[in-house]
Amino acid sequence: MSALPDPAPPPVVSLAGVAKSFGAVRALRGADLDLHAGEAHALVGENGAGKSTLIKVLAGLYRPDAGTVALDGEPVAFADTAAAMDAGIAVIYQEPALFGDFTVAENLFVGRQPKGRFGLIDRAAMRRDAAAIFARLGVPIDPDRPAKGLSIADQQLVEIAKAISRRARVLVMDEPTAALSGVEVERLFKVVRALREDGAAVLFISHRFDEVEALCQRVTVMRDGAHVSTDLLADVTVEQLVRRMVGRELGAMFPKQEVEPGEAVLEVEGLTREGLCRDVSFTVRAGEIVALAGLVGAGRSEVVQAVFGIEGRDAGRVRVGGRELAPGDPRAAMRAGVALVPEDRRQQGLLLDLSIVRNATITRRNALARFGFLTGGAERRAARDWSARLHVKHGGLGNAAGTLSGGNQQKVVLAKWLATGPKVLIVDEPTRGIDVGTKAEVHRLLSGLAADGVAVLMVSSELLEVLGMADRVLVMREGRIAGELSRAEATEESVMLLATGQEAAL
Amino acid sequence: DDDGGGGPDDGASADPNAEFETGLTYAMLPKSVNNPYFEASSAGAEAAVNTLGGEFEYTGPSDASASSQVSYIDTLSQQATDVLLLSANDPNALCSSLEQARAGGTVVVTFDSDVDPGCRDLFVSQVDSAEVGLSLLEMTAEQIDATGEIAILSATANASNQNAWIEAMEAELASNPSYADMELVDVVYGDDEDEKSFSETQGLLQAHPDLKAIISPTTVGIAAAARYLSGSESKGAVALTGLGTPNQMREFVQDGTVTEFALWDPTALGELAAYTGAAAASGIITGAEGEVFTAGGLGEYTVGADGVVTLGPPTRFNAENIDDFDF
Amino acid sequence: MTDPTSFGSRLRGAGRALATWDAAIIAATAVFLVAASMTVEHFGTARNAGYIVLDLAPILLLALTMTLIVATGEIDLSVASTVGLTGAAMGVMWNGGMPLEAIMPVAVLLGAALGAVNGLFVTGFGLPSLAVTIGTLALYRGLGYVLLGDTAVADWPRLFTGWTLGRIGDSAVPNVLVPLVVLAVICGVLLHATPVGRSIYAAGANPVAAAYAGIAVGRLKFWLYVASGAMAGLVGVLWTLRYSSARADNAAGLELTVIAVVLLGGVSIFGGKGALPGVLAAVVLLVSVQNALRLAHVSTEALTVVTGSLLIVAVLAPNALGALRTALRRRRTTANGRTA
Amino acid sequence: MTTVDARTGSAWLDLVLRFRALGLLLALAVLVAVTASLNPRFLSGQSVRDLLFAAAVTLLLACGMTVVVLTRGIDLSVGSVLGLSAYLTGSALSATGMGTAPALLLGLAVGAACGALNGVIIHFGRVPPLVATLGTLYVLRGVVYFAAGGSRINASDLPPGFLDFGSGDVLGVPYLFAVAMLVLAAVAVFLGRYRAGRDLYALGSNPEAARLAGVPAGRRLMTAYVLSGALAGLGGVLYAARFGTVDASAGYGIELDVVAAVVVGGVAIFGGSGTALGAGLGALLLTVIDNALPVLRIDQFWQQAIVGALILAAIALDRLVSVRAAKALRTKGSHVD
Ligand SMILES: Nc1ncnc2c1ncn2[C@@H]1O[C@H](COP(=O)(O)OP(=O)(O)OP(=O)(O)O)[C@@H](O)[C@H]1O
Ligand SMILES: Nc1ncnc2c1ncn2[C@@H]1O[C@H](COP(=O)(O)OP(=O)(O)OP(=O)(O)O)[C@@H](O)[C@H]1O
Ligand SMILES: [Mg+2]
Ligand SMILES: [Mg+2]
Repeated sequence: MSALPDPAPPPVVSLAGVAKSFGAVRALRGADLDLHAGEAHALVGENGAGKSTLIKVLAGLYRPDAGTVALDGEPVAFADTAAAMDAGIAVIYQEPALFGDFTVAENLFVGRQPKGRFGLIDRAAMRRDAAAIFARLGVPIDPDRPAKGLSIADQQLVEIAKAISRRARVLVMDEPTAALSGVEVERLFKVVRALREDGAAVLFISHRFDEVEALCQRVTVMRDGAHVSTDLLADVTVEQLVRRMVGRELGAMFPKQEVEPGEAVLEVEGLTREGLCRDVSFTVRAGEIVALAGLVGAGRSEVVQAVFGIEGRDAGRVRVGGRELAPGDPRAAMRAGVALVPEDRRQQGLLLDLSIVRNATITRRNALARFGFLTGGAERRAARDWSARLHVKHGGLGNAAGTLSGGNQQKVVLAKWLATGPKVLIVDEPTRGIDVGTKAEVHRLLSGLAADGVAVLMVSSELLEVLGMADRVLVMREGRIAGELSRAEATEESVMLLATGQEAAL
Repeated sequence: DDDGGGGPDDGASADPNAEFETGLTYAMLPKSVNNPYFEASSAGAEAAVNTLGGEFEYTGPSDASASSQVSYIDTLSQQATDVLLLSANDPNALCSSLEQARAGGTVVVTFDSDVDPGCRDLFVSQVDSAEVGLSLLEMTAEQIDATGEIAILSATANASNQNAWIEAMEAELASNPSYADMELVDVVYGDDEDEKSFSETQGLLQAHPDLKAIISPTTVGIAAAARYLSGSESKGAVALTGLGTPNQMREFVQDGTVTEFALWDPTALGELAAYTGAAAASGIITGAEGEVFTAGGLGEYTVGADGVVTLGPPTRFNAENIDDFDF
Repeated sequence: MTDPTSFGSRLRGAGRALATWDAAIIAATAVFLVAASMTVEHFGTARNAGYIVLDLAPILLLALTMTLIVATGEIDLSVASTVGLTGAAMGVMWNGGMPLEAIMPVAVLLGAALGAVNGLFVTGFGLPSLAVTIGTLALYRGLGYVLLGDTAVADWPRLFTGWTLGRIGDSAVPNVLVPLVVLAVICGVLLHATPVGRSIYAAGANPVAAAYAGIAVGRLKFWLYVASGAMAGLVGVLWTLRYSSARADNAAGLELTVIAVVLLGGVSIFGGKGALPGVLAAVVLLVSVQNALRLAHVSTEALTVVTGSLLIVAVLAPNALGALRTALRRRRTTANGRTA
Repeated sequence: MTTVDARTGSAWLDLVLRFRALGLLLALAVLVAVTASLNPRFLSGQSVRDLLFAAAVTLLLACGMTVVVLTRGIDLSVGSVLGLSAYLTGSALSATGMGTAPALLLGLAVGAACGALNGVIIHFGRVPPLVATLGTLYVLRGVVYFAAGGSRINASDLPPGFLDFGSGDVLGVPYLFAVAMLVLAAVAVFLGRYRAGRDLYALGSNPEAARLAGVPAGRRLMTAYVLSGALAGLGGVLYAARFGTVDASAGYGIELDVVAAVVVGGVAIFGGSGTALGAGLGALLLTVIDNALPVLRIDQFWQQAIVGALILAAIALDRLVSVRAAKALRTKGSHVD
């Protein structure tokens, strides 16, 4: 247990010896956590360590198999999420869960809409309140638009606004920044700091240690569903934390291999999608890693979706290996050797109800068939190989992909595309939600692929990743390429300058 | 078809003096169960079977479809039922099943709605088709002085009995000079559904502003049409006649919506069907034309051409006699 | 294969797949067949088995393609109307003097075309399939009436009508069992052992992710509707010949029975889940239960109630058992926790 | 994008989004105009009254169906519930001669009980709604068969006051239609302006998110199915009042008509979007189609085909409008500037 002297009042929230199993998977086996008023507390751990499960217990979503949850020192048993909310706990879950048919404003207030006369919902008040919260967060989302079609980052921002508007005593954030870039993160932190200073207890889960250090006072490390350590952040180094998380030393973070680029493999010319991106041109050569950087909503995902053909295009040409790709035809792109790891793993990447095997091999269903028939053996072998390579932590390859932890889901999505052996690999936020250990693994993989002559196009909101991995950086702003930086030119300042069009807001 | 009137024991001749056998099993298979009309027939048949000392079962599908009836016929033929009393949903679809049943020794008597004569032993007709058509026209003509537009509200478009009557009426209208001033302007189908018949009536009145009379030769249709008329402006102005049960129509005869309508007694029909089946199963008749048998209290009946036994002319119901009936 | 775990894991995989719904419904069907043979007179005879096969043939054939469609998360309510319309079209062609040998393939093609119309509305225009096929349910049935009106065409050649009711040689095996088995095997293999089958489940589980994986979801669904229509056309031919009656109202209302067996067979109406063996068992179960109840002189009312209850109980029972099991486990673990 | 552009785009968009029913209204107006121009009697008082009579029951059921479809459910048992309620209230009326108000309450109660049964099976038994209500469709119809057998309740068995309620009107509007309109208004306000109503949308839009947001799924689903059942029960009483005769087949097959009305009315079959007003218009449109075809002397055998074609046309039109709206939404962008 932690050797820290506890402050006088009892912790606002205290979890002790919490255990939770899903069938044979023991997600939690004795997890402890204390949250204090006015303190931001970081929770770190490998993918599948049980962080999300722990907060779902706290949120009243899961009933623990053993252990206690105490509020202000009093043991409680939440019957459902509503009970936890009533107790003043607000949660931003790892995966945004919005109501696509509601407006953004209504999404913020589901179940607690402001009431007017006769108990009728006061829609004007609702809109007003929503606009106020977005203004405070500095997020320019239109409260009247339906939530359907929001980018994953915008969705996450709406989730953040929702939680913050609850003015809760306990604010729990499960990787809220995974899809955000520096500017949004900084604004979010400003608001969270204000809440903390007003006496709220904050629990922050992240795989980005710079953020943890910027926001939190204390840090708890979890491994394999159990508590490992709790310290003041000032007392520990990142290396110590990582070692506790993964139980071993890590190699280099960005294991970039120097490769002499070959011929241009992917050529994009004048790509335009009405209202989303305009006149985007670039090339990616064999062995090269090109990063597409920019703020959230700059249109990077829109570009790569059009390149892959999952969306059509209004103008422009895409060539792979000199051959033109027909617009709006992902099958043609795949035949030409293009692979796209999409940004939203749950909507675009995974068949959540189907097994890990099916997910990992769906892109290779034809290649794995013998005489047109699939009997399952080849698929299982392929899935086993790839899940071993990417350290997917699972309870059985036959289990539904939806039962995996967030980071492990991301690995399955990576696996299903890497397995196709692409010539052009496009990755959109490839390490979103992936822990440090595996992140290094993914980077090594990308780097290795590039060394083997694959052309890699990487969309990433994580600046360090961009700077560490890219041979060239293309910066997008408002749907256009604002500029191109070589590996040598690319720094945090130069990228942000191009991305925002002004002196860095950092 | 040469064995059109073929009896249960082909080749054997009828013995008009034989006794009705006891201990036979009878099954009545209506178009669909849960239909008051067939319920009444079944009551008649059951009474007859009880008198004859047999065993009676009333069974059938809840939807009026031929394919469901086939399954029931197959079941009954496996159980080697002696007499099958059937009202068919389709003249042809049941044939192969009926053949199997007959091959197994079952006597097949259709009533109310026939199948192809080759597939059954006898058919107990409520009335002669032509006779129904004539009666309906006669009643209509009396009520509208044989002048003006008339329309027909039928049951389903496939019902063979309905179509036979409609044909008879059309032929009579074309050939009989005393009906020269009556014009048949429309035939619509209420599918024997209350609601559909109701809105079809409404449609008729709107489509034909000068309509003088509606003939609905189906119990569901006439009741729905009467219900519509009694609540509309056309009450009394448009005559309604057809085939209906007294219990359903009593209110509308009393409130003046309907002057006169007709029907045979479905109970008697069921009774006659049971006796016909018993006679055939006992060898009293074979189904050949001219054979005679006694149907209990109903009296003596003669087998007509194609093995048809006819119950008799329809009874007309009006304000004077309607209270004498309860079915 | 040198990998020792491969065979074992394959077996385990198969076991797991079967341990679920399919196994339960297959077991229930087997138990019912045995119990009914012992208790219901005439049930266990070859003759009765023949009747059961004849009765289930149209349901089973339509359920095959319906399973594929429901697995992609769509539905086709127009199948029974397609049966009616192809039957009516056969009648018109026959009256027009076409030989039956030519009529039959044309009827199947017509069915395919009707299916293509559904497919076009669903995939081309992106309309919800439930809505589209409610529309075509009315449209196709109505067109049947337009073609044949109130008449029936009944003078089909004995050779063909006899075949639909006949048996193979001297055996008790009905002729129709042959196309039944062949088509069931084709659909089963297609769904469970080909890339197309994988695409079907993927499209049902998450159409967006399926599209990202290079599956032409729209095209796939379109062809499934064509297949469903062609199957309905085939059933239209069989139905017409079996009852020697081409009528506009052939097979009216059969769509709900088909949907019922597909659901009873464990196919999720939301797509992505379900397997063909379960559906086959469900067809056999439903038809033989009805057959047994008829033989046992149970009234039509009860038959209706039993059909509905079967549907509910079949889904309810495993859920209830599962809930009970977790409740028991929870009690056990908390008890352990206390004693520890 | 200029501000002017954004504003006009947004105004147009708002109009379409808020009044998705506009297209339906237009279709309705065209249909009525065409029919009336070919046969003016279509707009006569009698004819309009008939239309309203015919629309009342479907309208009522469509309201209930909307509520469950919004939750990503469906209620296929409404026809059987209607039959059961019609038969039971009919029997009670003929046996006791009770007043109209108690009869309405009885029908509501019978329907609510059936709805509760559906709700329990669906929520607590975790049976998919389509399966559950397809099951109760059969079971409840079987119960009606048991109760009614081959008997029939005739108009002469029913109290005259009840029949007057069935055929009477106030200011030319039939009582039955007035009841349906009241229910429609109540359901529309409930769905649009009350938290519980919005929760139903939330459940249908994203069930998982609804759980996270603390929406009491059980209670809401029960409400939805009880409401749908109760309205079907009420529909049964109206049915008995309108037709005066009730037999075991009352309401047989009506569920597909109701689902068609709701879908034509723009309620998304996978939940989360649509309005009661739209569904009501859908019901009205289908009734007008049914009534106009005979009036137009369209051949009997063509009518069903035309109904089918019009359903397809209606949903395709609706789709066209919403696709254009979505496109406008995309160019409008998600960010305010
Ligand atoms: N509903 C579930 N069913 C089965 N297993 C589950 C379920 N939810 C979580 N698990 C398993 O529990 C373990 C812990 O998962 P959890 O989501 O808590 O991890 P995490 O620490 O949040 O990881 P990440 O950093 O990847 O988000 C994982 O092995 C996961 O597969
Ligand atoms: N289907 C859609 N409908 C409407 N707007 C959309 C849709 N998809 C994306 N957008 C909007 O288009 C803009 C560009 O989004 P895009 O996802 O390309 O941004 P990005 O640079 O990739 O950022 P992110 O990091 O959020 O993925 C965003 O404002 C987004 O909200
Ligand atoms: Mg997590
Ligand atoms: Mg993006």
